[in-house]
Amino acid sequence: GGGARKDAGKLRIAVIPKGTTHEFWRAVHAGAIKAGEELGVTIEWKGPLQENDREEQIKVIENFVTRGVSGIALAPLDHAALVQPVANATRANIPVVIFDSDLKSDDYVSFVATDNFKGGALAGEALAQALGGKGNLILLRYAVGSASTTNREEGFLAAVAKYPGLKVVSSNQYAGVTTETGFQASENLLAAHKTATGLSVDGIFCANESSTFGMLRALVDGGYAGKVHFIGFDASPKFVAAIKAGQMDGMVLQNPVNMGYLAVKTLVQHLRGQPVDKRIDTGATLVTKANLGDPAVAGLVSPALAP
Amino acid sequence: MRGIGKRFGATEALAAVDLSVASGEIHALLGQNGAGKSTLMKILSGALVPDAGSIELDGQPYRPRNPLEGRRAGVAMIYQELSLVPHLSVAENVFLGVEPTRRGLLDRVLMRQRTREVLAELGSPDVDPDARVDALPIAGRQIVEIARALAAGCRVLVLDEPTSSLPRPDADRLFATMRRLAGQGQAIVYITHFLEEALAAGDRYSVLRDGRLVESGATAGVPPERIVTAMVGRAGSEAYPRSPRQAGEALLAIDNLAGLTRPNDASLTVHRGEVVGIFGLVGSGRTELIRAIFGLDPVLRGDVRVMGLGEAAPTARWRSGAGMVSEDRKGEGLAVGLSVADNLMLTAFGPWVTAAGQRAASGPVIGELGIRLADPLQPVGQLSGGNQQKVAFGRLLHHDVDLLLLDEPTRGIDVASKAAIYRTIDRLVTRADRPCGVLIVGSYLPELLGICDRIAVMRRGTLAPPVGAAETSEHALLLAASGGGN
Amino acid sequence: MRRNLVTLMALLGAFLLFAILVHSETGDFGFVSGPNLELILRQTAIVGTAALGMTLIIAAGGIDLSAGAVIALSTVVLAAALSAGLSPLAAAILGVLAGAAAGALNGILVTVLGVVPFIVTLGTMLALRGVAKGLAHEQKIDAPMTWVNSALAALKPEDRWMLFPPGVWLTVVLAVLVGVTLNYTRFGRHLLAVGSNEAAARLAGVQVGRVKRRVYLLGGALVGVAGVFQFARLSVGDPTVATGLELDIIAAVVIGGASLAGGEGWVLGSLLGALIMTVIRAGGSQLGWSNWVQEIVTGAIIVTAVAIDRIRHRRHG
Amino acid sequence: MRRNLVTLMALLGAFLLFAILVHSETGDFGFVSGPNLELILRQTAIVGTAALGMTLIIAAGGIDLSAGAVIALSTVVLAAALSAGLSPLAAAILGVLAGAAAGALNGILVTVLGVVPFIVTLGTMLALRGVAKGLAHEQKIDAPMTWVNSALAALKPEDRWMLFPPGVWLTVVLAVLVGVTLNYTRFGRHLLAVGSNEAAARLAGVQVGRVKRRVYLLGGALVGVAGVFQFARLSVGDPTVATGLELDIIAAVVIGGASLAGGEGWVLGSLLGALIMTVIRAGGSQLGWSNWVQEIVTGAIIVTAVAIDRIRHRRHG
Ligand SMILES: Nc1ncnc2c1ncn2[C@@H]1O[C@H](COP(=O)(O)OP(=O)(O)OP(=O)(O)O)[C@@H](O)[C@H]1O
Ligand SMILES: Nc1ncnc2c1ncn2[C@@H]1O[C@H](COP(=O)(O)OP(=O)(O)OP(=O)(O)O)[C@@H](O)[C@H]1O
Ligand SMILES: [Mg+2]
Ligand SMILES: [Mg+2]
Repeated sequence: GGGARKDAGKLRIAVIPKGTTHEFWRAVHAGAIKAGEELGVTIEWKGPLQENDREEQIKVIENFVTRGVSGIALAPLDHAALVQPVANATRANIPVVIFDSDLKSDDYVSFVATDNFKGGALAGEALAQALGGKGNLILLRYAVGSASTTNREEGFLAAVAKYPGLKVVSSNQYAGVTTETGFQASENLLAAHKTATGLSVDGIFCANESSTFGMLRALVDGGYAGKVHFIGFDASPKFVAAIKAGQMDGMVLQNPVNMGYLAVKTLVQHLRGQPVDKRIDTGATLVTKANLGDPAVAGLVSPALAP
Repeated sequence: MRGIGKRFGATEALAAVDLSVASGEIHALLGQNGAGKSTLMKILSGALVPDAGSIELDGQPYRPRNPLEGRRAGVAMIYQELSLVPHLSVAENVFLGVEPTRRGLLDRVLMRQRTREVLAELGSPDVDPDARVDALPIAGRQIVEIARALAAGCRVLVLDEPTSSLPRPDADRLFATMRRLAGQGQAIVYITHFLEEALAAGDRYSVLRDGRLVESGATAGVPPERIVTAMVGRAGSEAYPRSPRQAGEALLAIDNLAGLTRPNDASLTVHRGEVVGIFGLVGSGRTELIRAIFGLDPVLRGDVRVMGLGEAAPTARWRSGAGMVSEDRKGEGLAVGLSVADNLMLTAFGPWVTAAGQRAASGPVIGELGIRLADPLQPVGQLSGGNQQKVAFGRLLHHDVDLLLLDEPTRGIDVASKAAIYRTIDRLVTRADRPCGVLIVGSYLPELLGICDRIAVMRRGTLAPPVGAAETSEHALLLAASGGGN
Repeated sequence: MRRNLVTLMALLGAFLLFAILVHSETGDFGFVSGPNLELILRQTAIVGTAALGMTLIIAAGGIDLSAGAVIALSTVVLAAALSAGLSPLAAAILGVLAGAAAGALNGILVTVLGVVPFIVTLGTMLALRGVAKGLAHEQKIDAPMTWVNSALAALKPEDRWMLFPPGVWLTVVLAVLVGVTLNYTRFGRHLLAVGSNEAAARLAGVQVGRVKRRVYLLGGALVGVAGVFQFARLSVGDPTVATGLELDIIAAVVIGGASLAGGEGWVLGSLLGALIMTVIRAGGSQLGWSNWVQEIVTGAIIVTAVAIDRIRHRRHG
Repeated sequence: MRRNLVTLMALLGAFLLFAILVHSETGDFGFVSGPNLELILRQTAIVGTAALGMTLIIAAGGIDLSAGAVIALSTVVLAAALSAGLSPLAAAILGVLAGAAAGALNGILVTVLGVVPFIVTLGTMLALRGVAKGLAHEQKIDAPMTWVNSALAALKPEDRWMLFPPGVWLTVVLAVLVGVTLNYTRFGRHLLAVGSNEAAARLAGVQVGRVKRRVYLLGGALVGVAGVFQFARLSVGDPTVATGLELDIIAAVVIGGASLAGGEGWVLGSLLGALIMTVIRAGGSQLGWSNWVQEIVTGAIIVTAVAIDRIRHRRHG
């Protein structure tokens, strides 16, 4: 941020995502910028150097605290690890708004997020409906220790557990953090559930963008796409095309733009002495072929991205 | 030692060897390259475990499983391949494994003081106990190695070719020290390829041939010829062959050459059809001179012309027909992981390399130098030290160079093999078609006088003009090298 | 050759073991089916191709920690070129060239600065991943599907005559070329000499610096091909892909019998080493092992494979 | 000493540069403020402590790629012990012991199997991370907040007299101990001898295997301490933490002047090396550089720092 301190008096809000590469965070960034422009505050956007690096995210917070920003909006990579840095920030009179994922503490101003458990359950319900309550399911998990995706995975499992006819045949495999590891894990999972005629699996759920991407590639590559019900999580133009082509039943979308917007807005309201809610839900939506055309859904599907 | 046997894969290095050394005796262990001398002594020191046989020390059974046990039992050994730790200081190397401590911490004062004493005893008081060993020249390292064995204080001292890099005065001091130690009741085993040395310094001798003990006895009055016969199994041939030579055009010309530290000033010309020797004390800068000529070290001042080519990198030197053998075989002479054929042919591969082609190309060289090996495609590291040295020399034959730059090329080579190399040198400089020129660095004067046409002396980086080998003597050369006693 | 035989036996052993385990689990011979073999080969192509380059580099006494980053860079360059409208062929060539350029950079830094390759490539590992992220504006670059993507895709029924996807065949062809280069050319000998004893090679007239630069260039180009394969599988340019993959690649080469001290390298062995690792992953995954069990087994196998080789080597050496 | 001086100069140079850049950006001297210095020290403690162990291992001619995984394992063990109701002290000791055990495993594998450390620790890197994930049931282990967590927290106003948090002081104390061990004990000399020329050390009667096992044990214990620090910062046992951190640790040691070929290591240098990397990251971050720019700069600095050292070294012999 060039010349940050030079326009003195203006509030400076640090927004710290979990990573910077996924489209999701760029949409959050766009929302934050929108709020910044509306409210006349400076947004400083900085994620950890390596995705999923908690230690690095702590360093980012510490560096912002040392620099003395007005407030911090944080998507914690870890519900416990970030407790102390947040407490330090609060002690240094820098209020913190948590967004996207929860923090095990109440040292923050407000928690602005999708209810991930609900989002996963949404996918589970949809698969159950599509299968008529009967069939074999695969859950390809994302990565060890990621709270929001774990919530989605648990929500999904809880939803399908209500249907005695549904059987989860694999839920202990992880996609890992890169697209290629997700792809390989998917290929191997599918190979393990292959029969002479096709797959012994009827429904699949993946809990984030990169694992959904890997699974979609594996389905298309293996010629199974369209023959098995598949619901993913998070948005990507590829997923939209896949839904249109009948390769995916749907995807659960959060509202990242709204999340970024509300996170900054809530923080600024607090800084300006206005009261704010402790918990703000930004909503999750199941996007299918049927509702793809809705204008509200279109805004979620291709959200405004930060430059 | 009784009935000692040791195999390395297919090679039987030792077969039922008996050896006994009394306390107070200096025992010379002799034999051709690969005869098994080093192997036998490594078994004594604990570095190798024998396949068969037993050892007694002072009447007690003695079975060292590693060098530490050997050292604890009072056996100290100086290994043929220098075995110092380059990153540590001289004093630390001398005391490696037996460091004195005070309250758990190193007693550096004592280490330094004791090191200085031992070095002084060996006639090298100028070596700094705190210098890092990798900053020392080869000869300096050999002194440290000897100092280590002496400082240890032992009952049996084994020296495997300790003088191969030492100049005469240092070697003489070493013999005096050995004598003194023997006088104190130590048993000393001494391996060398210098027969006169062995016969002069030793009380008794043993000769190994092909892993078997073939002769043992007192040295007094034994003619060297007899030992040579025992070593090779037949009568030795003429020591220094020398055909009539005809000097031709100049191949190498250096003029007031100076390198970074050494040499300071060297001028010399080597012609076709002649062998020029360079003699000097250790550290006089002979190695640096050769390296600078060959493009391995930077030239600070002066002119170099090799085969008409000015300053150039080693690649260009080889291309123009000059070749070099380094004194440091392990460090830069050979790629020990590669095969014998690879090493022989390294300077001159065709674009394509095949096993059949390599066997064919390396055969003649292996034959001419009598390199003992199982297969040309065997890693060169598996050969005995002397045979490795022959491979390094053989590279020049394969490349068919016109100018040979040889830095101590016969170090660690047995008498018969040395003769083979001398014969080859003689053949190269006298061949009718393109006779070669040879520049050879040596520390062993009889050898230089025997094979060279002219000899130049290097002293403290300055090269004196060469004199005809026939017009000089060992005495004169030594005097010139050591500065006439100043 | 003997060396490669040992690696081959290890591969067959691992393969058989998993075939039996999968059979006892599922009652069928799915693990030895054609499609599963094809799957394993397709998953191996990336690490395998990169391992060819790494074999050369390790045999020459070097190492390349930047390989994973270079693969990512290559996918980004390729995707950017494709979305800029270049032909698939031109884009793929650019991807390979990006790898070669990275290799050239490594080679120049190693020879000119005289810094050990571990550190040089640790630095370029960070820097080149930074470059990839910068080029891609810190996101994935989508690219249109082209024939490049079929290089490592499962074969369509009408292409069954190929037996394996073209990318697998390309890997085989490259392996033969690299093998010939290493074992039957002057450059190969010089490379091994530099890896075995650099000072000796220099004295023998080998142009050490030039040989090293060529080795890194060639190695980089092969990693660039691996990057093209990676792109073919994902159909996106992803600056975060292949993080940590360099260690898999190095492990493959070492399981294949190369010594990290330089002076030897076994092309076939490296490919077999890459296959061993894929077989373990695919087998563990298909058996439904937890990831952590898979990681433990992979780690144990890497150590064991090399240990067996060393023990054998010690006996016969 | 001279060597450490060069590293110190590099550190001061980097520090000054960022101080000036931050000043020109923000108009204040925030980068040289007390809190920022404390911040940099706190952020360095983990890599710094692990680098002490790595210094010993590298000086002995080894390498430890498993350090990151061992840190993760140590946090998991500590957290599990805490949640099982052990006292914070006992739990912290268990964390260190976990590191020591991992080091012992590395040492035994290296000496008994005779496999090069790179491969052994590549294998244990995978396997120990698998163990950590298994122990933690593929989750993070939450643990109650205890005094352990204040080891590297920002100092509370009432603790200002300490100047730096206790973890930083502990790092300093450990550095002194390791420095004394390396330079003033017989074990230290034997360690360097093994790293410098293993065959010669063996012939001189050094018990090479035992020395190596001790070095890895000690190194592992120090990495275990780094794991305790990591836990102190995160307050969870996290089996995925510190992925790839081993490369940072190795870079710190090499920037500090050690040679990967073994035979030398500089304790103070390694700490300074770790500090240099923190300064670059903290500086870049506070200047608002993009991640990819930071990565490029970090990579370039690693190479440059080592190159300068090598050039200097070449000149002075
Ligand atoms: N580590 C080894 N592996 C295989 N063969 C070996 C090994 N060490 C020695 N040999 C073989 O054992 C035989 C005896 O070797 P040794 O080194 O004892 O000879 P030497 O008498 O000391 O010769 P030199 O005078 O050349 O030093 C040789 O044939 C040699 O090739
Ligand atoms: N005992 C010593 N201690 C320290 N430095 C020495 C010693 N002897 C020689 N040097 C240094 O070594 C350098 C020359 O060594 P070099 O090996 O080139 O000499 P050389 O005449 O070739 O002797 P060598 O017979 O060992 O090959 C000089 O710079 C000299 O200062
Ligand atoms: Mg010998
Ligand atoms: Mg010399």
